[in-house]
Amino acid sequence: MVEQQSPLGPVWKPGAHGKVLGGPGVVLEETRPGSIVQLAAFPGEEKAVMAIIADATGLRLPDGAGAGMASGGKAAFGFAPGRFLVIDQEEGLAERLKPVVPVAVGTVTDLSHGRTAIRISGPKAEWVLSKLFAIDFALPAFPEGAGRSTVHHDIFTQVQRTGPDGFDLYVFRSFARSFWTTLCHASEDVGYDIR
Amino acid sequence: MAEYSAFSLLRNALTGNRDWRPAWRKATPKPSYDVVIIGGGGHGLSTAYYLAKEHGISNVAVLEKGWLGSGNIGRNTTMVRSNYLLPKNTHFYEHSMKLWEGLSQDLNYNVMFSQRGVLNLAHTPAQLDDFARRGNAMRHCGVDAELMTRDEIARFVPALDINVGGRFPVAGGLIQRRAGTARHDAVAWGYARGADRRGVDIVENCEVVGFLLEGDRIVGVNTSRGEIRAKKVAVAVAGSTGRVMKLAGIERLPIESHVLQAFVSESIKPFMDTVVTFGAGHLYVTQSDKGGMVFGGDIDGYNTYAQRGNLPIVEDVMSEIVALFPGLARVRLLRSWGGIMDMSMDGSPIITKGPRPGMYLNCGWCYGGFKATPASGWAFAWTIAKDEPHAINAHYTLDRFHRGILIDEKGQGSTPRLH
Amino acid sequence: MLITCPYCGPRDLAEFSYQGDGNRQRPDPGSTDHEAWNAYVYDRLNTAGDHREVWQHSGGCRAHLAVTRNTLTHRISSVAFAREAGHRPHERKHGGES
Amino acid sequence: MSARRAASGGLIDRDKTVRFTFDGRPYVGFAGDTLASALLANGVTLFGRSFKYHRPRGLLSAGIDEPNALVTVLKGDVREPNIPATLLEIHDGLAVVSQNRFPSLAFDVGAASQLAGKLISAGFYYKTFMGPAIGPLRGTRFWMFCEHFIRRSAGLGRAGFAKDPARYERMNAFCDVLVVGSGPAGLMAAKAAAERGGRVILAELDQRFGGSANWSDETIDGMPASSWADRMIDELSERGNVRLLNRATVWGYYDGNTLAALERVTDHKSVGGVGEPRHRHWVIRAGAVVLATGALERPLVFPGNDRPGVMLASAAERFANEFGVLPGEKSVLFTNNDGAYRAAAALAKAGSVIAAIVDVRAQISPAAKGLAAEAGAELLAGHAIAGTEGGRAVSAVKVQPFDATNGKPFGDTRTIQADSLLVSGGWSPAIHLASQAGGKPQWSAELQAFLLPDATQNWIGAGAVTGRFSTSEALAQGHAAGIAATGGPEMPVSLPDVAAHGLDLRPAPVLEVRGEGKAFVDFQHDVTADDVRLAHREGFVSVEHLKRYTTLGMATDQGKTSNIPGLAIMAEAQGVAIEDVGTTRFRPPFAPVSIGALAAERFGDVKPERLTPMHDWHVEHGATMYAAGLWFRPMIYGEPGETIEQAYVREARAVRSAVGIVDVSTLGKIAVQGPDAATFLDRVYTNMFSTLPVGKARYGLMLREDGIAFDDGTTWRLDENEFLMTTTTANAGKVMQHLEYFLDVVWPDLKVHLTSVTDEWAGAAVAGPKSRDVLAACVTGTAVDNAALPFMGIVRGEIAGAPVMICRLSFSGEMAFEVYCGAGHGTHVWNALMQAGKPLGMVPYGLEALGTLRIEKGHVTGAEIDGRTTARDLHLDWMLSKKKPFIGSMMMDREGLAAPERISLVGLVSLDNRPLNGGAHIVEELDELSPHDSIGHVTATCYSPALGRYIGLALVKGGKARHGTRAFISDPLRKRFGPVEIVSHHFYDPEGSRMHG
Repeated sequence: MVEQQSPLGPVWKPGAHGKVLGGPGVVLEETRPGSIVQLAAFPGEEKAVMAIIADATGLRLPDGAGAGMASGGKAAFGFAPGRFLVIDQEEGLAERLKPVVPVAVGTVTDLSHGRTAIRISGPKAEWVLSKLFAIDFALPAFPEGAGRSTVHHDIFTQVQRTGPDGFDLYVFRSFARSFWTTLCHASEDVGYDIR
Repeated sequence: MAEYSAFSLLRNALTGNRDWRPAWRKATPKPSYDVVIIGGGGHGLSTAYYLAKEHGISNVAVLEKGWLGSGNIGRNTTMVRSNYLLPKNTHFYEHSMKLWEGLSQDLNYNVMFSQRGVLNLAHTPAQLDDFARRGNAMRHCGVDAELMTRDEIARFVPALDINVGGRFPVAGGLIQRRAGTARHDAVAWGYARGADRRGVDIVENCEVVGFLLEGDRIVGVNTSRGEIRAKKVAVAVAGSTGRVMKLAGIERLPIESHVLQAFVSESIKPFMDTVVTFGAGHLYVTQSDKGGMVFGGDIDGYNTYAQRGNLPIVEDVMSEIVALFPGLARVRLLRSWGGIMDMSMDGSPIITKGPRPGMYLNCGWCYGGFKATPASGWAFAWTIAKDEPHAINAHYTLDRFHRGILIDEKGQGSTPRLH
Repeated sequence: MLITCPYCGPRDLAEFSYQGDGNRQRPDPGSTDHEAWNAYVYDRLNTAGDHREVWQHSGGCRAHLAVTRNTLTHRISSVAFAREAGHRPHERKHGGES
Repeated sequence: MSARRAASGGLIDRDKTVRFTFDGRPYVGFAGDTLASALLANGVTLFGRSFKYHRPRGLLSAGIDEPNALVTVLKGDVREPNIPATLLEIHDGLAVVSQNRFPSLAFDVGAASQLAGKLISAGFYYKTFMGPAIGPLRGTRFWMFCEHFIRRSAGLGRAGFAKDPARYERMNAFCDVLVVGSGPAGLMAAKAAAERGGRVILAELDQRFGGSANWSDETIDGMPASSWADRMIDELSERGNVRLLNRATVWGYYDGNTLAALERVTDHKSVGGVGEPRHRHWVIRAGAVVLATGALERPLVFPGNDRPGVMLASAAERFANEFGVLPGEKSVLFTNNDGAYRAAAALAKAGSVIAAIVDVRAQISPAAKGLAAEAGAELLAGHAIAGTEGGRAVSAVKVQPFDATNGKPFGDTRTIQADSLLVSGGWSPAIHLASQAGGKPQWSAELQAFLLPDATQNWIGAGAVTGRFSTSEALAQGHAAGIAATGGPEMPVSLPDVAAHGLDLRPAPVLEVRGEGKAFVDFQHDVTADDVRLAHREGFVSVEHLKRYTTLGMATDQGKTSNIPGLAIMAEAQGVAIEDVGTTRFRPPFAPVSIGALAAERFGDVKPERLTPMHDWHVEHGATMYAAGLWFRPMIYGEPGETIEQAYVREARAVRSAVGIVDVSTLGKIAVQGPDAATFLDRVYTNMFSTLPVGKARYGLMLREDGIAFDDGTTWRLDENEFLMTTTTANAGKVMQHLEYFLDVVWPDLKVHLTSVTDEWAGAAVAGPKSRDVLAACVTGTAVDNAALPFMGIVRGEIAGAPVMICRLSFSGEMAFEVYCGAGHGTHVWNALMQAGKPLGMVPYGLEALGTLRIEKGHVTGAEIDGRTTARDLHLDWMLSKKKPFIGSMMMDREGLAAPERISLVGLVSLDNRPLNGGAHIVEELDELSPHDSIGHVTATCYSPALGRYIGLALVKGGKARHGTRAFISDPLRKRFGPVEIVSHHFYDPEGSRMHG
């Protein structure tokens, strides 16, 4: 397969930036998963879709709005009523899912090219993200594995908490370069490493 | 009542300013009038003034539920212009502009109309063409309009970052030089004093709580200060239109009330000598004679009668003003406030007889109410006096929406928050 | 202002788009009642007080919400998914306000 | 050290000296000083000039309420005007200048305006400068001439044009309890809430936490109040659930218990840290709010009350206790309440001589008397200050017996030498935030102040803001508020012990001493008591009229010290109670907020950029990029020396004669999926989509509900239950929202999902007679001949190993194909297409050429679908299905939308062989001097290489009926007039043989 080109281009500058003393507050990465797929259930079919996700990825999502899991190069979370984002480091997830989702149950939409995955981790991840999004990043309010849909001005973003101080962000590809620049800017006061 | 002049100022100064009299009488309502105007804002007061001045009808009361000028006449960003695209609007607002140009002398009250120009910035060649279309439309209606080049704009407004941070470089602009700003409160007070001097009763703290009916016909109003009968009842209550018309049994109108926030910075020395609007966002900004930067942007975008807005619009507007004027980042916002806009379904106003017999309605001003104050009152007075509209407001009917004869300046259809 | 999205929880006003008056009644798609169509498109109750309205959580889950909000105080008394709200504003042919 | 700095005391760090300049002169202060305290310690009394009369002014207050001592902070070319010296912390290198004076603060020619005296009383502008009704100065000319000079004398500091190099940021915070104010009440509330596990934010506007504890001489739990506060802060800072914010002014109380605070992060530092913002804009969503905002002291109104050296008593106490600075060597106090006595004792203790305490009250409490004695002050009960003497500072005060019944002094005047006069007119609770939150403040005659309204949002008041002024009450209220804010029952607790003076801060109802000479109410705006009475005489009696007519309370301090005295004078003039004059609603911000902070991270980056996958390629290949909304698109790929017109003509010619390629990735793309997808499309499009076979695309038109044309585009049926809809670039978001609304609100029973896939796909349109050859050369896995890929057909294949989807459709009128691939493969596929096209002469083309090609074909875009035109106006009525209802179908035939006089789409050909201008109007008869009677306007123009003419599209009254007739374009703005022929908008290949071929 042809490798996907990163949308970040010249603004992706690996190395240490911003405040130097005290180590990097956050690490920023573009994770470049092979598959980002939306699975959407028609009303009443949510459980069926969650079962399909479990079969395909091994991730058994808990019930509830925004519930999700991340494990072993795979991640999934709910981000809207009946809608889930499923991420796999491997390519081809959408093709695998399409045949197993019955027409009456839901739909599969491949967003592997359309969303750019950015990981922010480190002790200051909550602080940096709080500059950009009006949602509560504190662990009790935003537990591990959970997903959120939110927006930074014009830039729609889906966020999954992948660890105590780690978050994966999914932004529209066309905005990724601007968003990355903004994210770096917001990370300067705590220092950041780009990997 | 005494004329205002430099001479009267001097004479009074010599006597310790003890002889000044109220600018208008605090009238007690009479049992009946020829015309009762509900709403002591700019439009209601100018209506009363022109009824008396142009039509000799001075047995008129203006009823204001609170203090005079407490609505949008007292809480706008003071801009006056007639740079409209659609000829129906252009002619109306140009009529207003002409009244503005002689208003201080006419009222013997300095409304401080300063024709410092309104400059619309364009940021792409296509937008400049779009502005040219509007400017040419104005010129074909006999209204002044000019295009300015990028270099001319840089010289005209040196505080402006002509490249807008590199993101939206200015491509040019459309300027109406006769446009400008006026002292908003003074307009209300000047019309009040002018109407009062012609015998109109201005009744403050008089809230209309119902309408008097004879059959289907409105024959007066019930107020917090008693019943007042009138041959004609005119409603000019802007953001309160929905509430007042419900009292008359009109449940639905092509109007939504929305809040528009406005902002003023601390006073600074002369920074900018015109009005500037941002073409890649929604911002209009000027500087008051006191030195405050006066500016605003979009309406908050939801139905409300509360004169308070919320933070998202505040932040949007601030981000845009510093994009144009990066030197203002260190200037401080002094005050914000909200006014209730009567947003119509096509963005243009309603000045009409009806909708019930004995009643006349003036509303739907959206953002445009302040600049319209003279022409609105002038045309409304005409409509009330003659029981038919003047040519300049003949199209501002209530039934145009259903008939599809829309005057949609922004082309947004029946979504008021977008007008 | 915060709106409590039934899916996302309380979120800032900046994440929402106002989609207008929820009291309007859209006639049947095939209805030829012009007055009903006109009333639906143009006429508004413009309530001063508790107002039924539609918001979209456009900066979140993108669901449309049926919200009751007081236009004098901005206090929100109820929020539900528009598609599930018992009083879907549209598609009702008859009846007045509820 | 100077005489004004006490030998010891204060919370400043006497070991750290700080050097700064004021008006170019160097000064030295201590770390922890404000500019006010440092200059005061250096003997400076003159801080500024007033707005209108340019009168010399000194410090009135020690805090955020300061109306007089405003300065401009310089950072190179960057200027920050109107900063209160009382809030500005000094640091090494700080450069500050005074303002509103020329040529200098000490000698200001503007002060000559005082000579005009009563001539320029309140509202004088309205009565003059109108100019004549006739003659050369008629209209607005005379006023504008005068205004020029008025504007130059108005304004306070000067802002710069230079870009502020600072950065700003926004911070979103969530907490259970926000405590506003860190005085004793706020500290207790924060502690109680934190102990109960709540997430707490404690915000303090000053540099030091502790509020009044920093300047009171009381003890709490046996230690100085400030030490107690320090200990409380130490305890709170160790807790994981408390965020402490000092230098953070909570300025806005918005709906949903959303509050805004401004944190001054680096203003007090010589150099900020890497990436540190100057100001941080906090947006705090709080479950509950404890308002522990304290109270503001009011001055008294009397002749000469604005002379430098006249200061609030509490400010003097604060300067002495918090900063170790004395306002004067010899002071007189003037009061209507007990509070000033505490200040007298504090100042005496710090080393000032207290010459006298002048009290309008005849009866003085024993506690106050005790303090007067302690201060060694002569007590003049039942007296008032009738005037002050001195040049740029007080040198003496005049005291007379006071008649409280008429507010006038009488009898013998005594002159007391003093270099400072400290006044207290009682206290106003700082209820601003509660008022912003909604609710009407309540008047207390006892306190002569407005008290908190009933809570309309979830807040609780504690401490002086409630009108209870003792520290022990503040501690108890704070504790209770902290508990209540976290919910649940109160738990018994032993509150700290307070040793206080037991003073009664309820004032006598006297705020003005009437006499000869200017007595100021609003210091900054120079509003005098006479101005208030003049407003009354002229009928401006409601509080809002008073404010607007006199500008009382409109200055940078927003009336914090002047509102109540102003209302009192108006009430007295009217003969009514103060509450009947009314109060104005407090509006955000509580104190001025830097505009940059509210712009936050958008300062310098107002909007994000949206880039297509091939963006870098375009830039590398010489494209001039064009901003289209947030997107950037190539306008032309100019070659050296080419004009824009030459470039697009070359590009368009290449398309017509050979082949070109254009990036169409910006088109809106929406996946419409589900069993009811076709039904849904039938309802939203004017034409039928359920009949579209799988593997085919169709051009569709949407209307708005009101029957006006909304958007157009092609929609591709990829599968029985899956469509790919395309929209115009500009309307992509609006269309998505429109569709979602109908699906969610109107037709929730339809099983359809909508997903924006704009960014999933890169799109390239390959157009021109050789376009098929280009594809044939690079596409694998499918044939692209007419059989496999007929007009509007769709195939899937690969280009250079990347999967692609190809639809044969045309915007240019030529044989053309849209090639879609995954966005991450966009450049890869584009390069492969370029490679394949090279031998065939393929060129990339931009928006200008795209526009040219579409104008030649007469296709409409946003310039014609402008929100006012109907399908009929655009000759798209052939697309209006009669077999089904669709959005807008019942509204589109209304009288006004079917009227014959509407404008409709035509083509224009320039007859003078010169370019037409977009935005020009069309007239039947040319009148260059006074253009009139426009019959329409030009929507799009180009030089048509295909026709060899300058052509355009236009919307013209009468439309088709004018085909073949002559008219003129009239563009007075650009002075372009000339003849045109009105023709059909289908200029080129109207039969469509080229694209079908």
